[in-house]
Amino acid sequence: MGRRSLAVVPWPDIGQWCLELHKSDGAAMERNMLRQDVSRTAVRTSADHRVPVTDRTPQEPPLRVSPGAEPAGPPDDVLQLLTPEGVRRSHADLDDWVADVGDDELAALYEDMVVVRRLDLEATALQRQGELGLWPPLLGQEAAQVGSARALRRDDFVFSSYRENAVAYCRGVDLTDLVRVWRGTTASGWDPFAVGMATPTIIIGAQTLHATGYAMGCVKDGADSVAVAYFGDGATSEGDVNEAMVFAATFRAPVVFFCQNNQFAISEPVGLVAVRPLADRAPGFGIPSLRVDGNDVLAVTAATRIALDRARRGEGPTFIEAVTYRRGPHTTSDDPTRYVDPAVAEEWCAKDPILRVERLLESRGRLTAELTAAVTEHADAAAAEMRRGCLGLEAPPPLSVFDHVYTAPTSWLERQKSQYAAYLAMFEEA
Amino acid sequence: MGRRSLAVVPWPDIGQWCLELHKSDGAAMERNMLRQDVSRTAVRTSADHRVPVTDRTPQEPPLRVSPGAEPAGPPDDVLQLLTPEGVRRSHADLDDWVADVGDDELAALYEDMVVVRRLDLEATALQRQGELGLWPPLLGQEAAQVGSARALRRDDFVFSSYRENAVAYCRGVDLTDLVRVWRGTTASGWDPFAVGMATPTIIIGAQTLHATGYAMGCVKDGADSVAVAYFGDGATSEGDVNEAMVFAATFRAPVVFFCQNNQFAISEPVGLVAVRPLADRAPGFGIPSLRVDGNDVLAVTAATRIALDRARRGEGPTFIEAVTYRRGPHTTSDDPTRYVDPAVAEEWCAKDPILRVERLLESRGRLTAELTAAVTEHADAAAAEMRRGCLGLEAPPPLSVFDHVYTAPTSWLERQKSQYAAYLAMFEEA
Amino acid sequence: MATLTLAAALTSGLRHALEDDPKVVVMGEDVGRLGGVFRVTDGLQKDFGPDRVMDTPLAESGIVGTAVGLCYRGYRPVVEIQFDGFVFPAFDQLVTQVAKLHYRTRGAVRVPLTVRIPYGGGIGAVEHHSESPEAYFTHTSGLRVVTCSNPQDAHTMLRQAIACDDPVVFFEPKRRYWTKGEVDTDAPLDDVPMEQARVVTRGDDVTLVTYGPLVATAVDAALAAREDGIGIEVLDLRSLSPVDLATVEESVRHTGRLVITHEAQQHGGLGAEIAASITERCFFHLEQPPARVTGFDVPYPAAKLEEHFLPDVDRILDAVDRVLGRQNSLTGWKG
Amino acid sequence: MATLTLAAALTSGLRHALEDDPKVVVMGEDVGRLGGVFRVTDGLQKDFGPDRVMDTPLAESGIVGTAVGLCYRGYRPVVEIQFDGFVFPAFDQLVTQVAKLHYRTRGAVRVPLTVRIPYGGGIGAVEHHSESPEAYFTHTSGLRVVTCSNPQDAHTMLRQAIACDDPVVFFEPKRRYWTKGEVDTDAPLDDVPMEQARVVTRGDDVTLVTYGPLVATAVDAALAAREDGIGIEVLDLRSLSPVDLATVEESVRHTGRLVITHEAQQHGGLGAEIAASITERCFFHLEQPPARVTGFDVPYPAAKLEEHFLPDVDRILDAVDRVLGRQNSLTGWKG
Ligand SMILES: Cc1ncc(C[n+]2csc(CCOP(=O)(O)OP(=O)(O)O)c2C)c(N)n1
Ligand SMILES: Cc1ncc(C[n+]2csc(CCOP(=O)(O)OP(=O)(O)O)c2C)c(N)n1
Ligand SMILES: [Mg+2]
Ligand SMILES: [Mg+2]
Repeated sequence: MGRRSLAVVPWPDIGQWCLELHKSDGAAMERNMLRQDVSRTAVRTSADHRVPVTDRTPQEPPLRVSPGAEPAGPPDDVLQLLTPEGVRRSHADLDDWVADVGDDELAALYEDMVVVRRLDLEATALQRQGELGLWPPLLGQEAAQVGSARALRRDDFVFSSYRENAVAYCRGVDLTDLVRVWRGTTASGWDPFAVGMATPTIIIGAQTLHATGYAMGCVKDGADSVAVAYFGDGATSEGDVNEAMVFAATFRAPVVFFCQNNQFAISEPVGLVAVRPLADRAPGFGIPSLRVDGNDVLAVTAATRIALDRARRGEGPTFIEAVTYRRGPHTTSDDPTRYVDPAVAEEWCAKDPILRVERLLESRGRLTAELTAAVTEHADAAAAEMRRGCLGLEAPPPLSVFDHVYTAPTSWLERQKSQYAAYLAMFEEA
Repeated sequence: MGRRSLAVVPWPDIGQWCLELHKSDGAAMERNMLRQDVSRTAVRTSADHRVPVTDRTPQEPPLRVSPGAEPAGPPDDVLQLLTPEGVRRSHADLDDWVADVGDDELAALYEDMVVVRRLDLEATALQRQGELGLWPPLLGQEAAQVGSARALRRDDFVFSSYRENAVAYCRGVDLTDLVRVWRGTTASGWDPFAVGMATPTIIIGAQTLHATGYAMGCVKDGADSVAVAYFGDGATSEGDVNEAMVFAATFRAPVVFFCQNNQFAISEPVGLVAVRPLADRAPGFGIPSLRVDGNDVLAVTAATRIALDRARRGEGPTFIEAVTYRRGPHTTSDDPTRYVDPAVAEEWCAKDPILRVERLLESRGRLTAELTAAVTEHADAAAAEMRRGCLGLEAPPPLSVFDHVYTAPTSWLERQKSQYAAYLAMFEEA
Repeated sequence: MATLTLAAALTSGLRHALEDDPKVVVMGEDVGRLGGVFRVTDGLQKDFGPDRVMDTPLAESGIVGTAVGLCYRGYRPVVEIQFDGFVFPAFDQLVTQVAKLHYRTRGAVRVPLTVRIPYGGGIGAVEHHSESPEAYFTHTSGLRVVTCSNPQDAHTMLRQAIACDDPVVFFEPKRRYWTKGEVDTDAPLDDVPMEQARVVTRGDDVTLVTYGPLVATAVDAALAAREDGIGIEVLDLRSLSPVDLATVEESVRHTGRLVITHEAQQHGGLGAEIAASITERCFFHLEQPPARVTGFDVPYPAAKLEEHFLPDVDRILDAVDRVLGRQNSLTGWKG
Repeated sequence: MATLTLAAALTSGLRHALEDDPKVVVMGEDVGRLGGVFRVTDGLQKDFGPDRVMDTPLAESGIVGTAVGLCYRGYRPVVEIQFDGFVFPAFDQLVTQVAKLHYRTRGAVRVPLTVRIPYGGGIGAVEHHSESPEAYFTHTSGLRVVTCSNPQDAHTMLRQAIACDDPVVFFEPKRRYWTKGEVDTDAPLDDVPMEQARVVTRGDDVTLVTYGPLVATAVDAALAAREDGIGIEVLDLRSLSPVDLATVEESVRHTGRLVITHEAQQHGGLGAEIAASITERCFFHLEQPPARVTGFDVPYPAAKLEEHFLPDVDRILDAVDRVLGRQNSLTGWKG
């Protein structure tokens, strides 16, 4: 419990493939650099496929990915600034967007990631110990969540799914509130308006419409706040997500569609819902998209900032596909051994989002004993605080089951409540 | 009534714009011709934008089309074989697909279009005379419907919306059955299996999933039948249509998504549901698409055959956007003067799908007096037959309201029926 | 006071709401330039601009889902579902999000959304244009469901619904859109609470509970019965969830007889709840079991059959005879 | 005969159906390689191949809508909705298409679709994982709705549902998945029709109607009551639409007292229909008004509160006392 989480992550040899942009795309990329500004060149629109992220080698019509097929292999066309080996690569489209991220800022992101991994593992442990009913681990997705969430402003608003606990952490959600719903004491954890983040939506994709509507409201208000919708790869197949893209494009809503492609929807590989990269979907709706290495906190930060900037400048929605990997089970109830290829899982361990930052910091001489001690301490303290908070959560009073159905009591429900109170009283009397 | 419908269509001067493919695309087009087969080169996939229909001039990120804006102007990038002036243009990708369409075949398509226009106007008249409750005119969409429907095989299966009465006609639907539902005597007109076409689905977009499922069944059966889903521009915004594309791509289903972009969803211009051409949507799902002049029966035929061929050869779904114009009201209940720009409407009159075939036939010396007489006679006879059939349709017997809820009677419903019979008997006794 | 059709009274209600509160926005398919297929939003976009009266893409889940987002941002959206049968694509958002958000967040998030749905039959329409889906919503805790039967209620209740901090599904009896009546648009909104049922006619013999389009039919039935010397007390529920059962109960305690009529199918319709609840509460005051006169348990039929599906004066009076123990269609009937 | 859990009995039912009819296909989220989140489809893809047991994209409307298309092509799809609360995105397809196609086409198109939905609470789950949405479907003419309470019924009824030419919504009581029982997988399918209710325990004093997960609870209540000398006749409805009201009626005519219990919310729940219908048919045999013991009219609450929401033996016995006129929680209660 007290140990730093990173220490327990197995660390296999690093394979040969890398996340760099294909060399062959370099020329086209440079051509583009000349005639478009940075924020535009990095995004893909189907009208202009010569921007770097979309200039793929022409290919035959997409081959069917048959149901049950393996999840797609390593992405070969994602935006990346930090390799798994911890090497900072430069990228003409992205560098400017993280120019302010110096060593201190990097250390802060590092700290965030370590803390949220620690919290995530702690929550998993709490579930295993019977203190939580369920937990959806985010192991492996720390960079996607921290990198995007830390790019937001206070007055932006997040609409997420259930797995975005690192986002919630970055938004400032109280640690006890993080586990409330998973302990079953309430149906959601916190006051959305206090932190600028709605509580999780379990119905897959439904929140993307809320984000779009919120963003439409920002336009009406003349505010430059942005709504961010987090959702998974599986969610992209739900009607709601597609309708959200229609509305966002039509109303040029300042919304960022942040899709964490963690390769799975429970057991189903991403290839089952998309025969092409998910980032290719949005341009057809008139929404530019970015495909980014979701395990690279710098690239995620840059991409999110590009999208936020577009939104604030009135250019409307952007779609980001953060390519990552769900290293844990879908939830603590899941048995991934039934469908996960251990070799692939191992490959992804090599692309750990935290380790590469650690390596970068190390290469700069910033991974000092002080830093790791402080970070570990912070993570341990956070985990302990969350655990304490969790164990302190009690079942709410019985009659509270009737509260908050409406904003004001109704005679109908007051009657049921009163009858149930009479019923409970019977046992007290006895 | 007895007069040929074409005579009453106003015929303004033909404007200068034309539907030809952009000249500047020629080079890219030819390049492509060299290395891909015909059926592939004509389709657009987002992976290969150098095929003719997608090689647009690079453009800025899509501009917002604000709600209530005018429908998009004349399409400048649609596939076309027959100009509004009646000139047959050649197109390397398409010509082969209509090589068998000689003058006789052209005359037959002409006849179909004249007949369905006549039937459509007759039905509108029947509605105005109080004989039908409602009618959704297809005026202006004859080429899109006839050209596609005539490309189908008997064993293909159509799933349509309410406006595809010309498709139903081509499938061999009995003329009385065409108006049955609009007279209110039944909820749908014909036996789908007798003609290979489901009866109309009024819930926008729902039928696209049925078509996809049917196509999945064809694959299971090892049959090379194809399912065709007809739907409108407005429908593309419904979740179901997008989910249908997801399923079709995943299961490589032999389904043709045939979208008639008639510029309107009731009063809403297509720009309200799509800030980019509708045909751009499908490639992101991994579905190649074609954007075709929907008022050009030859181009529609070619495009449909390309799509059918891909489907039969196991290459999966294709999306066709047939760019056309709804010349009448949404339905006979609609008042299009509230939202239609008469200048635009007039422009579209100049692009009449029938007139251009007439002109072509004329230029070939095939628009003989015999032909026009025969066609007129056929149209008149069909209209008369439909009218006769319509007027003969009686209200069904009262107790039939209880029939066909289930495939076998249930005690619950039999009881209601028996009680209602007793109720009705009371009046007979009296 | 002005004489308005029910539809115009709704328009005027919307207009007032838009004027009174800058956070009110109207959205839906064809509600802007066209003014809605029933013209209920006619002229509003012209006067309030496309930012406040928005034509939306054709996608009901999208309409309701983005309206939820607008609520998060402090707006009070009024969305139009074009016809009863087209609400189902939005059902998920309504049931899993709209209805539950306030409960889920223990009051932190309010969803002051109004969902306008023209409903009911009798207009000779094609499929999906004549349905009465209210029971799906009244079975959904967290939604308020109301309907109106006359221009004054249409005007006032719509404004109340929009002012209400809870989500309200507002059913508009489409075949009564052209019913005219006096409307006082200055009547204070809190005169009659939205939740309160109304006694439309007084009567001592039978309580006849209904709502929406059938209120007029019920009143016709009461007038006809009066000629036979039978006093029918017609109650217009107005609020379908919560139901003002106290008013029904009071009437039934007086008359001892209850008939409920609605267009929706019987099985699990709102009539079942009222019959069951009233039986629970007034069993020993009932002379006869409550009778229901409803649509049959079949999908809404083709237009030429709807006269058989829809309750009418005769079928209501037959049920009145039944609860009075008089000769009726089921006398001697063997099931 | 084999001893199987209810879940395994369902698996074996599916296996039989897949073997018996090549047109049967199983489809849904995670039903293939994973075998379903509850493992009900475990091993089927391995044995019947991915063409007959298909993992589908995550889209419920897509699942049901493509299944409709498969029906047109002569297939008999069995689709799984992962949890009760996730059926709503498919609601439009179910209500406007699946339920109405046969009626719409006057019998030309059959939709022999089975929709499996694990439902109900009591498993300590998060939101949307414990609901009982059956009333939405029983109010929808054209759908058959059934549920099971024991392994034998699970096995047989699922096969009956798949063999049925009508669409059947098949609710599986998820908290009873692990209940074990003897299952005769060779029992002829027409032994007991799917529509028929079952008398689970005989009793002279009170009729207790229930279904699905609460049948076991009702039996516990009957056992407890027996010790007090009270005879409860427990009826397991099995079919929720159509309801075998004749069996209920017969029992109530004998006992004169009716209690109905289900987990779903009260307002407009199936209990309302049964109470109303039985009152219509047996009014003069009833000693007391039918009592309902149901979930409250609130969204399904957080796990730590569900014990209050869910009917249990004590709440049922309290209602039994009420219909027997014995001292109970509402004795002296003033509303
Ligand atoms: C409408 C709906 N259908 C099904 C589910 C059950 N379910 C929960 S999570 C999940 C997979 C989601 O996958 P993805 O969108 O990729 O997100 P991830 O879990 O990978 O973060 C499914 C099918 C649900 N919550 N909502
Ligand atoms: C789910 C649903 N919502 C709304 C409607 C009402 N409606 C009928 S037609 C229509 C417009 C359809 O436009 P489009 O898809 O372009 O087809 P078109 O009428 O132009 O042929 C609308 C909104 C409907 N039938 N179904
Ligand atoms: Mg995922
Ligand atoms: Mg259209």
